[in-house]
Amino acid sequence: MRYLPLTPDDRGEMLARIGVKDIDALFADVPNDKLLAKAPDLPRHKSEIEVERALGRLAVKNIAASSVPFFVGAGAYKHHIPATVDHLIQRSEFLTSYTPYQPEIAQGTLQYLFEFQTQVAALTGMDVANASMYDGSTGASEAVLMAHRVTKRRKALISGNLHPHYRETIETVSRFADDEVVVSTARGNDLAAQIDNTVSCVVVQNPDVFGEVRDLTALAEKVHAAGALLIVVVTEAISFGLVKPPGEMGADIVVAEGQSIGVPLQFGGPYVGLFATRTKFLRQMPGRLAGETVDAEGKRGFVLTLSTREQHIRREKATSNICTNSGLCVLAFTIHMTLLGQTGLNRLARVNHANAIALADALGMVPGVKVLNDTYFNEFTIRVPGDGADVVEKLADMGILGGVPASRLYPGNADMKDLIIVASTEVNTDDDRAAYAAALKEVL
Amino acid sequence: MRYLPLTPDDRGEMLARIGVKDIDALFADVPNDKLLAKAPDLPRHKSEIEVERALGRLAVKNIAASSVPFFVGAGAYKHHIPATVDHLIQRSEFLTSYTPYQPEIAQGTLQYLFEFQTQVAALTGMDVANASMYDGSTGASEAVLMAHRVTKRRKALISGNLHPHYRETIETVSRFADDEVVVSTARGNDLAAQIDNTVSCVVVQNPDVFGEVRDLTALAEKVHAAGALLIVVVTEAISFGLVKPPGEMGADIVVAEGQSIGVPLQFGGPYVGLFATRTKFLRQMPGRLAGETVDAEGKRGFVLTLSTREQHIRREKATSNICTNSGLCVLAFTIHMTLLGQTGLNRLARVNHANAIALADALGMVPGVKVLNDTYFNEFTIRVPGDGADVVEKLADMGILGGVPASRLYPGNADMKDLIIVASTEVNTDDDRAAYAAALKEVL
Amino acid sequence: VEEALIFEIGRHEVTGVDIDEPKDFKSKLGALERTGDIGLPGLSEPETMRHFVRLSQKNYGIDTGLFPLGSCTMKHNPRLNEKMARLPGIGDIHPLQPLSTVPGAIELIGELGRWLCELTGMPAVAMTPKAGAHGELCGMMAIKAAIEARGEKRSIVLVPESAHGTNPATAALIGYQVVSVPAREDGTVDPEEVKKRLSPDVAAIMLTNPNTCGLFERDVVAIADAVHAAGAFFYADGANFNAIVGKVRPGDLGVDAMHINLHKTFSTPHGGGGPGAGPVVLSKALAPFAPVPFVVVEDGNARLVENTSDAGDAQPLGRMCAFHGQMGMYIRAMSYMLSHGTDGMRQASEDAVLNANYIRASLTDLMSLPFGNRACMHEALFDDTWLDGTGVTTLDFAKAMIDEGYHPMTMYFPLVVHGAMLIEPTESESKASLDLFIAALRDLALSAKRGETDRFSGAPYHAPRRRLDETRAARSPILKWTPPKPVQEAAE
Amino acid sequence: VEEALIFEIGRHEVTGVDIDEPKDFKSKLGALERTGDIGLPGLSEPETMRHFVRLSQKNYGIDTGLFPLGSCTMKHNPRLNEKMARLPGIGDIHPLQPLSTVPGAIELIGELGRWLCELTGMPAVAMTPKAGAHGELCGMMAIKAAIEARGEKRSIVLVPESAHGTNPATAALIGYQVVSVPAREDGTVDPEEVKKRLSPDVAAIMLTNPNTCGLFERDVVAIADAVHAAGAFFYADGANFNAIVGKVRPGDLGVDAMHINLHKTFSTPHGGGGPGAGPVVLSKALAPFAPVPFVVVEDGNARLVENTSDAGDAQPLGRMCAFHGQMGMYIRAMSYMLSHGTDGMRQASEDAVLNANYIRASLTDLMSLPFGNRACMHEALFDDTWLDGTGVTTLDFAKAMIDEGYHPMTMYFPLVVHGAMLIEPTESESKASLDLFIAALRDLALSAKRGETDRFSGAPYHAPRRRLDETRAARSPILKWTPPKPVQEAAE
Repeated sequence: MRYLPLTPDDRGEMLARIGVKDIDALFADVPNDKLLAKAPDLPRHKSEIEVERALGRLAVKNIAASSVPFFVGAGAYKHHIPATVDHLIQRSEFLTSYTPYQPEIAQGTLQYLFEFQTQVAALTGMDVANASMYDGSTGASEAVLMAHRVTKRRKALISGNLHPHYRETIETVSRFADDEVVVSTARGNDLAAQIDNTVSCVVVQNPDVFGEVRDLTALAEKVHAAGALLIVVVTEAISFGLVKPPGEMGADIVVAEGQSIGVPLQFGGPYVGLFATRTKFLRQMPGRLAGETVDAEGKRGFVLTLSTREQHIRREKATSNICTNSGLCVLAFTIHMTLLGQTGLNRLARVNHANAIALADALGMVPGVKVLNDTYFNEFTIRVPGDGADVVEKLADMGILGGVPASRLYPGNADMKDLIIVASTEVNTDDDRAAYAAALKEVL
Repeated sequence: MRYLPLTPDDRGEMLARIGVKDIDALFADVPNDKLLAKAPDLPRHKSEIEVERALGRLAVKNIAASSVPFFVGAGAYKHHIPATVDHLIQRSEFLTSYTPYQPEIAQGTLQYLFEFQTQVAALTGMDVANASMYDGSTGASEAVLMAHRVTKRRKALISGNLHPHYRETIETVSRFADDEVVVSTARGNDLAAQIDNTVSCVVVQNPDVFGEVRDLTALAEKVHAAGALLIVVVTEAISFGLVKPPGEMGADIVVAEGQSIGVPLQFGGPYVGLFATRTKFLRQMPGRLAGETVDAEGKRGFVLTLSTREQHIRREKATSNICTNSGLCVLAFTIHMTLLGQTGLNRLARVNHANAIALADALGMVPGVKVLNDTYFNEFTIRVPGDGADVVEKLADMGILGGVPASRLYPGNADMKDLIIVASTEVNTDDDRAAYAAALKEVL
Repeated sequence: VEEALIFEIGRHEVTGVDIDEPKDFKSKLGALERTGDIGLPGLSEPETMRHFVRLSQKNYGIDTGLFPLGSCTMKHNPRLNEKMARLPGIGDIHPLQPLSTVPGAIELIGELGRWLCELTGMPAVAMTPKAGAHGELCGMMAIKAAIEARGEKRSIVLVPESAHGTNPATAALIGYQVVSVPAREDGTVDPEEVKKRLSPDVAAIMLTNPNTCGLFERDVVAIADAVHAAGAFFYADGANFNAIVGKVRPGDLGVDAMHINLHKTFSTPHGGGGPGAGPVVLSKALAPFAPVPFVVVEDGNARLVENTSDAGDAQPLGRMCAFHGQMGMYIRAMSYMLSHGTDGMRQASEDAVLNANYIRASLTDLMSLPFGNRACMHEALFDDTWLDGTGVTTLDFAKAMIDEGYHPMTMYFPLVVHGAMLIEPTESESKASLDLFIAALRDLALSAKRGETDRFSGAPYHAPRRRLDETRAARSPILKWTPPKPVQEAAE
Repeated sequence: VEEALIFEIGRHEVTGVDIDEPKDFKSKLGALERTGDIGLPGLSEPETMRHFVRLSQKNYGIDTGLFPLGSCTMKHNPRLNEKMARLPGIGDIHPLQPLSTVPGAIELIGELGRWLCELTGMPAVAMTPKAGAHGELCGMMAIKAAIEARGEKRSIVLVPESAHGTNPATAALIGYQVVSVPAREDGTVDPEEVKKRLSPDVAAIMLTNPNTCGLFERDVVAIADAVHAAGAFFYADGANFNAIVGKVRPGDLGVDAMHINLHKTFSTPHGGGGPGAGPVVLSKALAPFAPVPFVVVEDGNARLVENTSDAGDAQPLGRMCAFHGQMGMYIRAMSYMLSHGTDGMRQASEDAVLNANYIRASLTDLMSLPFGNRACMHEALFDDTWLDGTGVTTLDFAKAMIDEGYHPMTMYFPLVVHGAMLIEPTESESKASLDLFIAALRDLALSAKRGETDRFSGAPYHAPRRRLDETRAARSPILKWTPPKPVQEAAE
């Protein structure tokens, strides 16, 4: 076994030193009838070649995003990742390091967490950010719990245009914590009307799951007037390069999915949740925080801080049960964002926007197809004659991954039947767009 | 430009410090009419995505060895490389380091060179090895030059069964250095008869280019009796795990292509030349050598040594003009060999041998096909009815890369027309072999 | 060499990513363009490379040395797993692509689930939780859902004192009252103490086994029986599963739910704090409540149930997160499992236990064992009795290990032991490596006993930083970089 | 932390590569099985990983700091290039696959050749040489072949004193007598000195331009003309091409052959000493003699000429090596060229020259310039005049740089300058990085002048090793590990 260094001789010598006659003597506390006589009924060890073949066989059954004209978004986005990013995150000292509880030998991790927090605060336009959540959806759920702690209320009002997976993630924890959730109508306009002073927070997504971009300033005022917090969710982090940030529109907590910057699609995870808020709410924030300090010689250094909020100290009184963060994805985000800088991010965002506009123009010309958005960044929704899911499936048969049928996210909602959510990023070419428009014309 | 850190402002400040008004003031020594007014007529810079697309387009036109049943050898072999190897050689401190002329900050490189030399000496059964040559073929040419220096003779006798590319590499340098080369008949038996005391060395390959394995002991005695050196070339380093090594058969210099251990095929280069000899010839050996010593505190350390043989010290009196070695390929070899150990190498060699036997058995059953070898390791030669090159081409059309037509290596030699050199390694499966035999039957 | 922050070396106009300017377009942002400076300078590619390479050099990792972190299982991370995770058909597929274009992904999730069920002896698994603590939450919600489904309401969860902090935090998060169970003299849970606390209001017990003292709960079956008899559920914290894979199946011990830290037991990299993955295996009683999405394998065909509306007879407790969980971790764990095989995983557990006992046996003459010199599982727990009177604390001792080239062991956990030092070498260490580690620890221990306090109180001396002022960091937190004030303003 | 040799930690029965035993077979080796111990122990995968990671930590690289090595051009190595080299259609193709299965590879070689020809202004290129010195050999053989083809025999090659050692070594290797050309006062070659040595017996001059003093040979055209008038050829050493890519074309200067170190100019990684690649561009007169194999591009179609017998009218000088040369390096260079583009490469040359002059201008008040304070190309050459009387040598000064976190500059080369210090920052360094470097060198220089000799004579103090005993290494060479003698035997 290539991963196990002990030889049979080693094992013999070690048992002798311990003073037992065989390995099972060390398992003496296990009830005799519960100790397995042999290994479970699963395949035996395989060589690298065989593992590569076995997993390769599974992998080739899937269609990789890079291999086709690709327009799928709705919460995860296909972007180009510089080779530098993937190289650096695989360095042993990053990849195989532990949570930086021993700061003297973890300054590498701690400094990039500090850099990340600075980047996230700047991108979202907020005061302070944590060292990441698991992803955007769990971050949103934590944001709601945090708002409950801050306001001492237990009712969340959620926009129907929030990504339904996010909404369900919030609803699930809320239900078990006996908190209340109210949801406004998808693509409706009944959100603001439901704000009252029993509400702890209002959760909106911007750009929303249909791609629409809105000015939230007035909403924020109304929320604040009711003594509640405005939680803004962003699923496309590239939009921070071009769209007015939530912090400038009055958000109290910003939760974002950071996948677009540095993290591959990988079927939905691991991703990296961005979480930022106002300084006044800092001590109610969940998750790890890296902070600046000095060492015994007065040199600048970084440590995990404010851990009195966390479960390993506070146990049942913790602000959250979160333990792990998304360290390596944070690193990928930080490196990619460092390479981009604001100049590169802005340019990348403009390319995304321009490509989406070009795509909307092309698809809008297909007979029977209507682009529904008034505004959008790099994603929008089209109405097609017939069933959106069927159309997407037929496009896939033609080798084009054309978007997400809204019915997949809103099962059973008849209003969604003919809608497709379509995204376009910097990876799309003129040829891709032309191929999509032509194929769409053909399948309709 | 992502690779260039200077900003226009930086450039301005720096020119001011230097005290010139523009960059071309620094190119004042260039004759005015020779300074280009603008960049040469080539494409402008491209983004990473575009570069990936451009090179990806070229790459997909080629058939990768791993994607088909693959039996091509004749000097380069498809083996499986553990993921550990490729990961480690990409570490910044290895990849971006310099030749270890500053040993205090290059102990990483120097120690692995020392480990490599030890491995090569052990594998070849020789006393001492250098820190690598460019590849096997150039190493063979250097070996001949070395033999000339040792014997003060200038005539090399070369086996006709030496890989023709190796032979031509030797012949080319020999011709320009006004040295003599005599070649015995390919697949003939006139080699020993041509040994006399004007010959400085005899160069044989084992297993030879047709795959035949021979006992060289008697030949070595005859060579030594004539006052000449026996140079043994090995192109399949995995054979060291199973075949009696040249050092035990009387070789004076062993030259090998190390590609099989740790280095990918990559269309022929870079590879890594192994070069080993007897202690008594040490000071005539070409190439770099790492040696053990101590530092000012008495700690063991390693340095490049015996550089008085080398060009940067000796200039026109150097033993060779070689400067570069194959550092990173040496590292790959050393890591892969470390993982294997002799136990793993021997097992790998036996798997190769067994697979070749199974293949020979399968192909030998195809009507009209004859396996010519009496002995072989993982490669052998078959005779087919008709033109070998045609057969290989037809097999390729069926998605099977079935070997190297001998006529490609011996152009114009009518005896080679119907021969195909076929290799089989650990990557071949039963299915691969069955597919080959079936396809061969079909095309004949 | 000091390394500045990216904000101190970057320049606003620099970018390390080349991309052509878009052609002209008419904005569709509805006048919501971002204006003003974001405040994020860029670095060229060479500067970026050097910055992060240098940062990495200030870190310690498994690849650089032994990582004796009890209860955290820092084992070898094969690079094959990283390679597999980067196959285009795995790393480059979107979670909302048509399911017809990702059958291999669904199959992989199903297959990994099958391995986890076989190894734990449990009938079902919820794959989507994103980390261990998230898995705990999932498991405890499943328990709550099952209790509600039978029309009951229970409000108490029992948690032994030695438990990980996530256990009580999780229980509290979904409204349970936590009742602590004390450990008995020998470091294990007394079934009688459990029984004393059981009542119709108890929903579950959360038990780690092997426990955080490195001991196998020898009365686990009795505890499970008592819990079940009281109508409650047995939640197992799987953090220490690495000791028993292939040797003992939690399902055989009466466990109803157990999360599995893929990064601990199945070698997905810890990555400086994540990402992890925390699938939860479930008993038959809890299986119907598994959250969406989940994979059903019927006649060898894997099928994804993505929404509650497609769940048929099941009663999903809801959704733990967007999409399908941590595919990037699944593939690594699967690659590890296939490589080891059932034989290798059993051997790995044995070697992990052997290595821990070897350390225990080699240090017991110098350091004190809180529960006597008996066999431990995959981690050896020492307390600080042996440091009495030396003037050296557990913290000092741990920091002095850094100067010897080692990451400290886990300190002050579990809380039930005074000045705890919890050492877990894992199966990845060779005997030679253990011998060096033991020699270093013996040398330090003798040094402490000789009263060489300077070596400890000031440690580490040979790390990128000396001991850091954590109090200062917490008192007035600096959580992001802010530009220095212009000189003029600062002078005013 | 010390790191033992693999032979000291490995065990004979251990292997870090799992592979199943073959089924039974009947050997076809003709009784030539290897017997006995090879002497190579194996390591498990975790041990191997840690061993080589730790070894790497004893190295310095571009990614870890500035690399001011004159005449060696250590520039940024983009990881995109590494990624491209690992595309299956590039990294996993065999040199003797049917040509019909590798058209993209042939096309790549042709395209890289076209870029090299355009950038140098030369009509042809021999791609196969495996390194710079190998390229020199190829170029000089082409010259010899061309002279022989016109029925002449010439025996002398002129080489300036400042040349790289490979130049005279190469000329000598193929039987030429080397005649040295002295440099004039200003560090460049005097055309009159060349003319004095020209005769019908001179085959070629080998000239580096920019030369190894960091200066552009301003009379290069006059020299070329004189050489050509004498019927000889102009071989250019391309080691310093990085100063002039996109700014000056060697072909316009009268060069007949020039090798290009792809790792210096086009950023293929140096890799601790290789592998390199040394394509040679050739003038029209030399083009017919290019060795096989070579790629011909006609009407946009690339075709491989693999053997002399297929070479048509050409008269290949033979073969430099097996197969097609360094494809793995070609793809990296091509990736670099496409990324930079013609505009980026021109800018890179300008930045390289600018950076060198910035260093020169920033140190000239403290350190001495052998040829006066005039513009240099991409490297700045200092001598040791300024160290006179300080008791500090060039070697000491260089070793003291290590303690400041820098790799030493090139020392004692070129030979024409006493105690030479040749500094080449390359275009990869930012102004901030140069400013730090300059500050460190100024601090050291002032320290030397203050007579703080300890800081220098004992340096380095803060490296993995103190200064190593090279004499001892050479006197009784230990070139491989040998097992320690058994205790009994050793005691006798």
